[in-house]
Order: sequence, then structure tokens, then C-alpha cells
Amino acid sequence: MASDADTLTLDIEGWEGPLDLLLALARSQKVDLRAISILALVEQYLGFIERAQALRLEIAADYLVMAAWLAYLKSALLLPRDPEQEPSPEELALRLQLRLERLGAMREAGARLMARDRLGRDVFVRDAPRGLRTVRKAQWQAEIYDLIAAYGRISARTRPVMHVVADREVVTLEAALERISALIGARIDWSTIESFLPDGSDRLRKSALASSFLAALELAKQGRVELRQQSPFAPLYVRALR
Amino acid sequence: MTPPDEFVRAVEAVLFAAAEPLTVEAIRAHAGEGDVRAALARLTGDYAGRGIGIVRRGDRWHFETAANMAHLLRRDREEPRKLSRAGIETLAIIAYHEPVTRAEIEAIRGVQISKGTLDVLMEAGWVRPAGRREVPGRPLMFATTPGFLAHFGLESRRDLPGIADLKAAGLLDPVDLAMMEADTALEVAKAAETD
Amino acid sequence: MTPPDEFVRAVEAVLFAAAEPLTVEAIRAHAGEGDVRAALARLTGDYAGRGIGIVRRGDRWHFETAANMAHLLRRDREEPRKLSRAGIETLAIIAYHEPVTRAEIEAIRGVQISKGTLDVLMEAGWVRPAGRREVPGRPLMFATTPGFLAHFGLESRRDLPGIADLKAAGLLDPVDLAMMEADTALEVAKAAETD
Repeated sequence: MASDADTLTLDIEGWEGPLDLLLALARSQKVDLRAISILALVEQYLGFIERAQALRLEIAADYLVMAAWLAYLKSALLLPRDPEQEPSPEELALRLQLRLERLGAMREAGARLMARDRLGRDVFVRDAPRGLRTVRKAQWQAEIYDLIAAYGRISARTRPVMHVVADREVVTLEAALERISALIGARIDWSTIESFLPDGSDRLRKSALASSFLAALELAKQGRVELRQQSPFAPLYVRALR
Repeated sequence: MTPPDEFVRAVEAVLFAAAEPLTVEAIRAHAGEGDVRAALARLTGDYAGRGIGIVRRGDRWHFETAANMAHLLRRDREEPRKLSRAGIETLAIIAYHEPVTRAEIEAIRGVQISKGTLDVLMEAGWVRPAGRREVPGRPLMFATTPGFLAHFGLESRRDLPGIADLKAAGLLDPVDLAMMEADTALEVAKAAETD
Repeated sequence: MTPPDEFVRAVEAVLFAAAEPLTVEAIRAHAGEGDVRAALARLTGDYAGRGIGIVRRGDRWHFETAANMAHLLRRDREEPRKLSRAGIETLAIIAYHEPVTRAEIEAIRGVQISKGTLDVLMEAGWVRPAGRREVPGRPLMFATTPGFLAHFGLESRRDLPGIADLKAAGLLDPVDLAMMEADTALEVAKAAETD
């Protein structure tokens, strides 16, 4: 099995995403997709990504996300059960297998479709049919594709393509963090978040409020402040945590 | 009637699929070695009394509908005609924006439309006058018909793909845009010439 | 074999002369009153084993050459449009699952559909927009066309290769986007933790 995996070229470009790569690896197990070993498949995938990384190939983020998820799945399958966990690792493994089966089935179906006797390649209609007298006076023809392609064409022609976002002046999160960190030590009791806003400048008020709110959340996460609010949309209070 | 042998079947298929009447040599070039004349004689017999048949015109052979079937087919035959680009664009604008006036259509298309364009759409039964807009000049508005929905297999106008769908399908590609603009410039130039 | 009666001959001639596959109603509009279905059954029998035949594609009928004549006729003919792998898979997914949304196609393939893939299938006349799914966002659905059946020589979607087995194996069940999204959410959560 290892040798099969080795023969796969390390050309990440050749795969249409992680699921495609997983399907190719699963196929290399040379068993029915319903009988593949998910653990072995996870090993193969992680090994593949490791080798690609060792060769310093650039790997798209979705491959790494899949690698992280598969690593998680592997540990969940191997570690003692957590009965609370929903869905169970077995369920997740089954879903992965089902997705591979489904993709595999559609790939095969596509190949079988393409191999059929196709009109214009294998079977033919008359090359120059004479056509029938039409029931209506003139038979104007157009397909739905023509219609929507035409609208796309008009929209593309008339729609501005460039979108320029004006560089707006804002109060940055860093500035708000600095300001609240500096002020919070001096306050003893709860203060509203608005009381931390810089004076004056009505122009930047909304931006300052948004940044200060984020800064307060960040400081709470760091365990430096605590937050209080009576009800939704009620004033938000901040106090240093001691 | 005994079933035809392989060679007769081949001659039959070749004659059927051909774009024009074929000589015996041309038939042989496709059907392979065999007695083409005998096969043609056999086929002529097989099709006697049917709705279609094999006929000889000079030294060429072809399939034709039987002569006494002509009344079903020949009378007032009109070529199916494909809608012009101006026609399909105008129809698309009406479908997406109805009801619209002619001036609005021109504003969206960025090009004037000729009177014939709307006439064709109405003749096809896809577009109808839909009242007048209550602005100075009271211009006529246009909208699509149930026949339009039927022809394009739509249940309602809401089934038309939206701008986001078009974009996702690659129908709003900026690359095309450059090409289209070139086309439009050409069209305008041509229109100016013919005026 | 008894010679065909006038009505069968008329149906035969109409089908032969038509530029595209015809529905029973369209045949009747030309051939006049009569049992069109019986005539089609009779003709199908008459042409069995010949070099050409009458076939059914969806609810339409047409004449075409027999499949095993391909080797004689294929020469000097252009290959029909070559589809990319993504195009073939997308077409298969639409045909076996129709109607499906773009998101469902992407969930099965595990990758986004690149621009142009659906476009090419629609341009080929094999795929069409087929209404919207009544879920948030009202995404457009896609389905195959009569042209798809005609091109791939299918009497109906039931004739899609292996469709009965796939259905029995549960591989054509509606795509559970929520389930796939749940997996993805987990993926992202895990990825965030490992960062």
C-alpha cells in the first residue's frame, strides 16, 4: 500500500481539491470504496501532505484544512470514546466515506455518459433536413442560453467593473486597546464603554465606538477587564478585573 | 421482407446521413467494398410504398419523402429564423426589467434599437405592449407574454438567473467585456454605414 | 410485412423531414388526426435491424443512423465539443441528481465550480436553469434538456447508465448541505485551533 502511495506524483496542481486527492488515495487501496480503511486513508493523506511540505511545495489552504481535520478524526477514532460527542467519530468517518463514494460514482457515471453512442459522433441525423412547414407564420428561434447570455453581455457592458473603496479615516483597534488599557487602571467602578471614547471628534465616533467595543472584548478575553450588560441594547459597562 | 445484410444497412445509413445526393463512388467510399448498385436496388424495393424512399437524380442517389406526402411538408415552408443579437438583447432587457419603454431599453443597451426589432419580438409572440408610462409623451411600455415563458421553459420571470448567477457562470467576464465593446463599436460603425 | 397505411406513412415522412426531434403533438400537428403512438410503435418495429431507425428521446422522436454504423460515418466529421473533467462531472451530477443547485454540485465535487463550467454546458444545449429552490437565498437550480437526452442517446433519465444501482445504494439521495457544512465548520474550527 505504501508503494502505491509513493507512486502518486507530488503534483498538488494536478488535483481538483482535497476530496479529489482523497479519492485517488482511496482508489490506491484497491478495494471497493465501501471497504476502504479510513485510518489508512488518513495516514496516506497526511503522509502525502508532509512530503509535499518537505519538498517545500506550495499547498493551498484547503488541503491543509483537510489535513487538520483528518488528524483530528484520526485521534478521535483512536482515543477512548467520549459518549457525549455528536456526531461520533465513526459517524464522521462514514460521512467522509460516503462523500468519496458519491464523487467516485459521479466520476464513473460521467465517463460512461461520454462513452455512449453520441449524436454527431457515433450516430447521425440527416445532415440537411428539409424542415417542416411551420404552423405559425414565422418561427423565431432563440434558446434560454442566448437570452441569459445576452443579458450578461449587456450587464457586463454597462456595469462599472472597477470598485474603488475610499480610504476612510478610522480609529484602529490598536489605538482603542491602548487607550482603554491606559484608562482602565484609573477607574474604580463600572464605567460605560462610551466614557472611554476620545473627546471631541464626532466624525470618528462610530469608528471609535466599534473599535472600543472590540478592544473591551479582547481585554475581557485576556482576563484584564470584566463586562456587564443588563439586557440587549442596554449600556455596556466595563471594569478592571483585580 | 428479409432483414437487410450489413452492406445494405451501411449504404442505407450513409445515404441517410449525407448532406447531399451521393454518387455510387461516393457511397462506396463510405460504405466500403460491396455491390453498391445491388444494395440501392434492394433499398429501392424495401422503401416502395413507404412514406420515404430512395430516389435517383442523374447519377446521384438520395433519400426523400414520398411525392404524395409533399402536402404535409412543402406548403408555405418557412425557414426557422434565429433572432438577431439586437433582438435577443432587447428581449433580455424587457424580460429582466419589464415593463420598460423603448427609451429605457436603449439606455440599458447603450445602442438605439430599430423599429423592426420590437416588431419581430411581438410577431414571435414573446413581447406585448403593456400600457403607457405616465410621464410627458406617455411612451408605450413593453412586457413579456405567457408565450415567452412557455418558449423558454420558465415557470415565471423569477426563474431567470439573477446577476449573481450570471456572474458565477462566467457570463459577466471582464474579458468578454472588452470583446463585446469592440463588437459594439463595429456594430455601430456598420449601422452608420448602412444608414 | 404489410405495407404501412396512409397515416403511418405520413408520420414517417414528417419525422424524416423534421429538422429536430418532434413531440407526439408536433407530429400530429403535421400528420393530421390519427393514432400517433401506434404509428410510432409500428415504425419502430419496421426499422428494427435496418441501417437507420426511429428512436425516442424523452418525449420526442427522431430518425437517426444505427449505432453500429459509427465506424463508417465517423470519418471527416468533427468530434463534438470536448468537455473538461470538471465539465463532465458537473454534467453527470446534474443529470443524476436534477434539479440541483450550484452549492449542491460543489458539495459533491468538493471544489467550487469555476466560471465557465456551467456556461459551457448551457451553451452546448445540455443544461438549463430549472427554477429556484425555496430555501433562503432562493438559489437557482439546474436540470438537463431534451437536447441532452438526444445527444447521449437516452430514451429518458431512467436510462442513465447505472442510475438504478446508484439510487439503491443511496448515492443519489438529496445532497445534505447542512451535513456537509457541519463537517466543514468542524474543519474550520479544528484548523483554527491548530493555528
